[in-house]
Amino acid sequence: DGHAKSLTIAIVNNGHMINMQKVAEAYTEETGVQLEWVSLEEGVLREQVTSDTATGGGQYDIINIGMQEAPIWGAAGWIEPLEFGAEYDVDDILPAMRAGLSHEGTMYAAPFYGESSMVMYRKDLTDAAGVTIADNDSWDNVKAAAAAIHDPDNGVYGACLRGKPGWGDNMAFITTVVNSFGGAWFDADYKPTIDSDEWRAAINFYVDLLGNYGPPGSEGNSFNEILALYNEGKCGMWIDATIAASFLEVDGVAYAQSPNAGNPVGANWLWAWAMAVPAGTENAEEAKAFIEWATSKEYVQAVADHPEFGWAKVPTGQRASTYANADFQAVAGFASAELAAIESAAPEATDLKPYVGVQFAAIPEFPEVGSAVAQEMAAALSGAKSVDDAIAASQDAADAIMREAGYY
Amino acid sequence: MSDRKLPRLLQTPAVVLLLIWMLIPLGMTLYFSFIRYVLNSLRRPEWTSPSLSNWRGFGNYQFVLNNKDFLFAIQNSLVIVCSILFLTVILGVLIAVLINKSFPGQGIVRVLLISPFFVMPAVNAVLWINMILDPVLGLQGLAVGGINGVITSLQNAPGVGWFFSLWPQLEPISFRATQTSAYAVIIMVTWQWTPFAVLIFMTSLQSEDQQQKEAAVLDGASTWSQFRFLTLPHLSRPIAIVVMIQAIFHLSLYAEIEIVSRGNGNKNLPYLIGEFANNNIGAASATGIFAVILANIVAIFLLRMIGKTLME
Amino acid sequence: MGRIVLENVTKSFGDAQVIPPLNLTIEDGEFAVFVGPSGCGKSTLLRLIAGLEETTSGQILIDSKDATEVPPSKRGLAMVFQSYALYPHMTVRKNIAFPLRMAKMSQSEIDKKVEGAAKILNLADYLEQKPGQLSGGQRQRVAIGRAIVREPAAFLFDEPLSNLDAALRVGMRLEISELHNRLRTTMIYVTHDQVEAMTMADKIVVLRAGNIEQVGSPLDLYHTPRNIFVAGFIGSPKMNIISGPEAEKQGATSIGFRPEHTDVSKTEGMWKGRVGVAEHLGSDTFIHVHDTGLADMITVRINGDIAVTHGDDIYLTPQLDKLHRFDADGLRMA
Amino acid sequence: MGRIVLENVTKSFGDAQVIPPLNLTIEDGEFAVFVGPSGCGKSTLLRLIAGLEETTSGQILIDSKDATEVPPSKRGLAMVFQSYALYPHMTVRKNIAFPLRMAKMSQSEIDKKVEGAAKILNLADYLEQKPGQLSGGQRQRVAIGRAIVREPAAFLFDEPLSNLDAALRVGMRLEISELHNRLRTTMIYVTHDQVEAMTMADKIVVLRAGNIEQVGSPLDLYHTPRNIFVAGFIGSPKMNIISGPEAEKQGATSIGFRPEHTDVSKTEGMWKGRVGVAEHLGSDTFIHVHDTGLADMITVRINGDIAVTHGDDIYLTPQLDKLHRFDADGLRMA
Amino acid sequence: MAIVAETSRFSKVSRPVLAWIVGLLFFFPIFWMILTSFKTDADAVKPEFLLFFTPTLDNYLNMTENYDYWRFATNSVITSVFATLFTLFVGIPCAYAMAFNPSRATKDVLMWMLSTKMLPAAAVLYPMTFLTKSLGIFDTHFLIVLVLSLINLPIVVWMLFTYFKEIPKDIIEAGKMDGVNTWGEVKEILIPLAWGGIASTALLCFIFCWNEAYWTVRLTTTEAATLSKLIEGNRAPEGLFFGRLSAVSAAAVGPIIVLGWFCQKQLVQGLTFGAVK
Ligand SMILES: Nc1ncnc2c1ncn2[C@@H]1O[C@H](COP(=O)(O)OP(=O)(O)OP(=O)(O)O)[C@@H](O)[C@H]1O
Ligand SMILES: Nc1ncnc2c1ncn2[C@@H]1O[C@H](COP(=O)(O)OP(=O)(O)OP(=O)(O)O)[C@@H](O)[C@H]1O
Ligand SMILES: [Mg+2]
Ligand SMILES: [Mg+2]
Repeated sequence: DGHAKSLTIAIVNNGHMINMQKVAEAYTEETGVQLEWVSLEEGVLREQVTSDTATGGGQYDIINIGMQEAPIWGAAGWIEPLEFGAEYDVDDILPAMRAGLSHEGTMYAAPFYGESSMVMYRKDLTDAAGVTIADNDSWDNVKAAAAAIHDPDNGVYGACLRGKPGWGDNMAFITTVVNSFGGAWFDADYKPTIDSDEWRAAINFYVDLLGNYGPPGSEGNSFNEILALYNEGKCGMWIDATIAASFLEVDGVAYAQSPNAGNPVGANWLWAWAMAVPAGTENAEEAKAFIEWATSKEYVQAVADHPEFGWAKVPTGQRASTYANADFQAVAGFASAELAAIESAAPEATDLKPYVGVQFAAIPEFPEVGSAVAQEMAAALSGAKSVDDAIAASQDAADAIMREAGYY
Repeated sequence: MSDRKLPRLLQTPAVVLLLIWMLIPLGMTLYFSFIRYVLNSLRRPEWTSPSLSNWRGFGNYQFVLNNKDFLFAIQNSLVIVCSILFLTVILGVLIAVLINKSFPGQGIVRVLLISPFFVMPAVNAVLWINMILDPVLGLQGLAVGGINGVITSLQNAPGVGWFFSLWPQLEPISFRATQTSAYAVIIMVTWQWTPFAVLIFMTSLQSEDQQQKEAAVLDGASTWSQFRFLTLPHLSRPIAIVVMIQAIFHLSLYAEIEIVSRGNGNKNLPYLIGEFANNNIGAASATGIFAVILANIVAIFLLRMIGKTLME
Repeated sequence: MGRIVLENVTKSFGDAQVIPPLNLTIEDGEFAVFVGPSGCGKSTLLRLIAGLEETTSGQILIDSKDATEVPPSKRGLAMVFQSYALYPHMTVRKNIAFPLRMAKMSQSEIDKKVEGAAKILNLADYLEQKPGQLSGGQRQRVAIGRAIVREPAAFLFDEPLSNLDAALRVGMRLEISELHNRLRTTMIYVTHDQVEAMTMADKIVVLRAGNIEQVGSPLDLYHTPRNIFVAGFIGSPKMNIISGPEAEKQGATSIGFRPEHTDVSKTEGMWKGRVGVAEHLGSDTFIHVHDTGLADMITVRINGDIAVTHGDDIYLTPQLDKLHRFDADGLRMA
Repeated sequence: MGRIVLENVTKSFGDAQVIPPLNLTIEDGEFAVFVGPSGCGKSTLLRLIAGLEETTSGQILIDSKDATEVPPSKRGLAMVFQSYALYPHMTVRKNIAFPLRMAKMSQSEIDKKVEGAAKILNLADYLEQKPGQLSGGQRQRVAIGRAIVREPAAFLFDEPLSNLDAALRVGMRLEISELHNRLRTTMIYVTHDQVEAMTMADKIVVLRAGNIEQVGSPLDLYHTPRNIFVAGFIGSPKMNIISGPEAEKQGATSIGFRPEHTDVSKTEGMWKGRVGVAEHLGSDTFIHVHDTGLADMITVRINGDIAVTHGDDIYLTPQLDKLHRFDADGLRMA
Repeated sequence: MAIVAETSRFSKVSRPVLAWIVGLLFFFPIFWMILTSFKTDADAVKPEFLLFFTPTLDNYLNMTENYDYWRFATNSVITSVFATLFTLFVGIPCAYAMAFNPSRATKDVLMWMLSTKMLPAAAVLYPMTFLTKSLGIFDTHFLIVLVLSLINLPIVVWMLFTYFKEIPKDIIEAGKMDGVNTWGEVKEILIPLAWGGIASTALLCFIFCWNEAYWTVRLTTTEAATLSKLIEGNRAPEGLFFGRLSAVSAAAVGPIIVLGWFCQKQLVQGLTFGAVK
């Protein structure tokens, strides 16, 4: 028909996505497909996309979703399975990513960029204090290092960690700590196990570490706030998303794989912002074509070639080929650490946990459970509650939600 | 006159529109509140479409009542609404009296003062919690850091150093913590709505009867007595109106709560509904019905208070 | 106790001098009325005395003490405003008690005084009501009550009756006169209603543009107005003033004769005219006569009734002994 | 052209019957005045005629045509409100032109009529001003102008002068009377001021609680009031009414005598009393006499002056030929 | 009042000083926001105070380049203007009828209207989404105008009602005698007379429409998205972009603040809610 097709794309307002709007101008030129961007804050995006999708869709042709939603939404039939041509080279996508975005072997969302978590610290400070942080170090050692570099009078805090309540904020980090202590969200029957000894030990450790060696107001800090603090030189150490490394402007940053307390599995998380096609759209074909382009090697190259961006700004974490590129390695000192972290993350269900996901459980009820627990954890962190009380309340809340949801 | 029916006719569009606006969503909410309805469930896919076969009676209400945050949300929202009302009214009266008489630059001061009222709630929250109240990066952090710096350098000063070493270092307050997040919301909303109160009180002060004041002067009333016995009573109606309008708006605070602490330590029923609405629409709807009931209780209370004012 | 003396008092608002230098003495116990047309400065003068306005120059003495710089509440004066200025949220009792409460009087004493005032003013039944529930006359009485309890050296009234309707005004006028008879406190009363001035005053002060035109007892002013202005202002209906040949016949620039000092006949008289409107009040008849060639309209008053209607011819004869003669400056001729 | 007949008209607000069945005829060209105490239903009656209130039952005929169901604008009547009810956002010209504009008259015709009305009412200089800039009397005239231009079958006035001050009221009263003399249009005029009623009316309708107490010419009512109520209402100062032994002596339950029909002496007379307030108006003196043993207060009027003051003894003698006698029901005795 | 005012030193010196301090304090956050919008994101979180930065327009350029600021702004203007007009269009007749022909139910109707404002929006989000989608009006200007009108209608009716009640009934009746019909009454008398009140009601309504951020965010995608949605899209991106956020915020609230400044006289006089006297 004479009309140019138009796609409405809901994106989370992160840097890579914003940049995509410019890179995709070329796509529009080439294919004639008009692109309408709706960029939203994560929470609002999730709410909008959920309400649109749950009520039959139709507002968006392409949506940004995360690893938590992809498998469940795929299972529920809210989003369409994605199958691309050979050129797409699906095997180039990192296996952990594919696993996390698939349900029963079918990929429902294509990763735009992905991340794991790792330790970022100021080598100058640790050196000065005479301590070291190794890959997969022990938590005790990490705490000792934090104590050694903690110097609040001069505005340097030993450890900056997420404390802001939210299943994707403090709970992302806390879950990795719990995992590394050998805990999990649910047992095989999906009964919450928050009142387990592993959780208790992990939370005590977390509160102790961040409470004593963290900056004031940690219960309000998440990725954004800590990034700003770090760039202001206020953080000695930061354990967070690998993507942070590309934003750091402070000298002397060093990386280490996430520490653990005996169980390295799940000590670092796995996350991807992916693109999916909601079931209600009328432009499924065009949408899939766009996703195929936007998550391809070709796209990475296009960003690298774009006059405003270059290799330093390409989306990472999704494709092995990107890490293999020498130009990329040259500008991304964190590349190998990031790749290692992503590759070591294991989202699949295991004997220890029945659910898919590292720092979350890919079940529809998880956001509700996660937010409830997140608030308890923030309360424990700021001392409004004891750790034991917070854990007991979390267990009760999670139990009520899971019971309500008909798990048992 | 034959056009006795006309008045009713003229009211009809407004009444019918509002009736539709209220009844249809409310009816659906009521319906959802009595059935099992979740957006997504791997275990019980049959719950994901609203249908009478998922009838649950008062189960959703039961669930909501048992929620650990339910009573807290009600109590907390009353606390924040009352605090905001208290502060805005007090500040509003004081400021209105302060700027009511003419002084150099009165117009400019008035413009400066009422500006916060025009700011969007989300902007307000982001502005305050990040750029002003943040204990490290915000103005608070900067100010505390600055003051501590000054104290430290004074402690090292010869002669008076001993005196300043008795001074403690200031600790910045985290306004996102469980204990304090409600205060942050109270502060920012008070900042935004005090101008509204000032506007209304100022308007009312302009209609204050000067002869009454002169009579009071002759009766020997001091400035304070004039304020206490004349101005305050004169302001009682506008105060009632400010309370009423603000209560309407503040019972449904949302963006501020979300942005400050994501409901940590500070919640109201609308926010609780939002949390349930992640997945459990049945529970969200039941909470909605509770919220409607609460709103109406407050409304009845408020309307009692100002109902007479309204019709006089 | 309540002698008020103004010495060379002036008042300007910005550049406009509203009161030129003015001297006036009001004796203790006197009922003084300020009259004059709107804007002549009556209220301003009263407010200067009350202390609600600062004098621009000159002195105000109350009981021989210089009160020019004394704040209003310390002058010992009470004022009753045209708008009543009651405190709308207080009951009548509280309104009346307010000045006493401000003076930190004991509650029992306050109660006693309020009850006393209420009795004098027939307000006892309304003490617990709010001003909004009272009629105009009752409100006026409350305002007076609030003034009385302070036992002031003098009462100041600013057009206290002008918001009341005709019948009530007559009643309240009497009440205030009776109050004065009873209390014998100095009262200064502002009005632009000459009937009020005539009926209530011991001493009338006629003002024009801030100047005192004449001071005297009501009958002084009625019988010997100092100039045309006062002559026209005092008496109702107004004195008829004519100039021209008829005045010259009397050796004056203008002559004035009052409606009640004119003989009327349907058959003969000095001047002939035509009846315009004839107002039959029963007790009196006012006839407004046109086409006399003397003035647009001449008003005459007849006791009782006379059977005239619109358009009738009529003859008027002024009573010569009650004629007022004015010179070219409008001043009374001896 | 303007004969208005009310047949068994009643009006109830909710359960309260404000106007019980009432019959009244106002002849074409007549100046009818409704008087009565506050709340007696004067305004309601006028508004029924205007069509601003619906009758509860009964018929209103205007020029023999049933107008009961006709909307106010179609009745051909014009109304002047107590508050003037001018349109504050329009100039005087626009105010006066408004009814003509609503009647879709051509602009040139409108202009002609407005100019005409303005000339009659001396408003020509103010045509471009807004009501807010006018004095009370001028506003009143604009309101009348707005009524005049419509050339109505009848004018309805609801207390048009009660917001004006005494002097202006006298002037406007005359102007309206002159207007009536000139236009000879039916006018219905509501007031509670008996002086206005007496001076302006061809026919006075005295109302009490919605009932007509008496209808007649002013002098009829003055000389032969049908009952005590009318007697007390018409005449100023009010007729003195006494009952008891002195009345019985005259063979009546109560007797009434007017202040102006009482002889006064300082030495002898029928009744002895004590002077309360003496109001010296120059032309007359009103003496309020207490302690006669007849009534609380008896008021008498003396032409000219008499030298009495507060507290003097005084003797009163009513003129027996002008005595009014009333029976136990308060009705006039033959 | 001359004496009373002048004898106190407070009025002469302290009052202006205090008033200025209060005014500046209240304005300071907005000033700070505007100032920050001219800083780079890095400067914005630096402890150096106020003046030690090089002003930059980057944040504004970025906003208009990466986000379609003008479309959001246009939508805000369109929806707020039409919603205000529509609200007045429905509200004026209603308030008129209530003020001049009150019945026993009038007060209750008014109260009921106000109480609809207390319904928590979150409770009816899903029903609204369902409904508007099935009617095919989701993300249309029509829907946003309608919703904004409905949520402001109660306050508008109330405000207008209080203004209309102050109009003497006599004037309306004089109009009746002069032969106006109902429409003429509204057009020739009511609106000109209550103009000040209507204007300040419209202004307040406009402000509330402009700042509405629940429905305008949730019932739109692209077509009818307003500045509130632009804010949502810039709140908490990856990193604390105070500069960028400030610029977006300043651009979103700027127009309404300026409008408020120009109309402040109107607001000061008009915001009575019947509370005068
Ligand atoms: N506060 C003021 N500022 C400026 N001019 C004033 C002020 N108060 C009064 N005036 C002017 O002073 C003059 C006298 O005013 P005043 O109120 O004393 O008159 P008045 O005799 O009481 O008149 P009225 O009978 O109308 O009450 C008027 O010309 C008035 O305009
Ligand atoms: N709209 C109404 N609803 C109920 N009662 C009314 C209404 N209008 C008038 N009334 C009552 O009808 C009676 C007559 O009122 P109306 O206004 O006609 O009296 P009035 O003689 O004009 O009094 P006034 O001299 O005070 O103007 C009063 O008791 C009044 O309370
Ligand atoms: Mg005055
Ligand atoms: Mg009346």
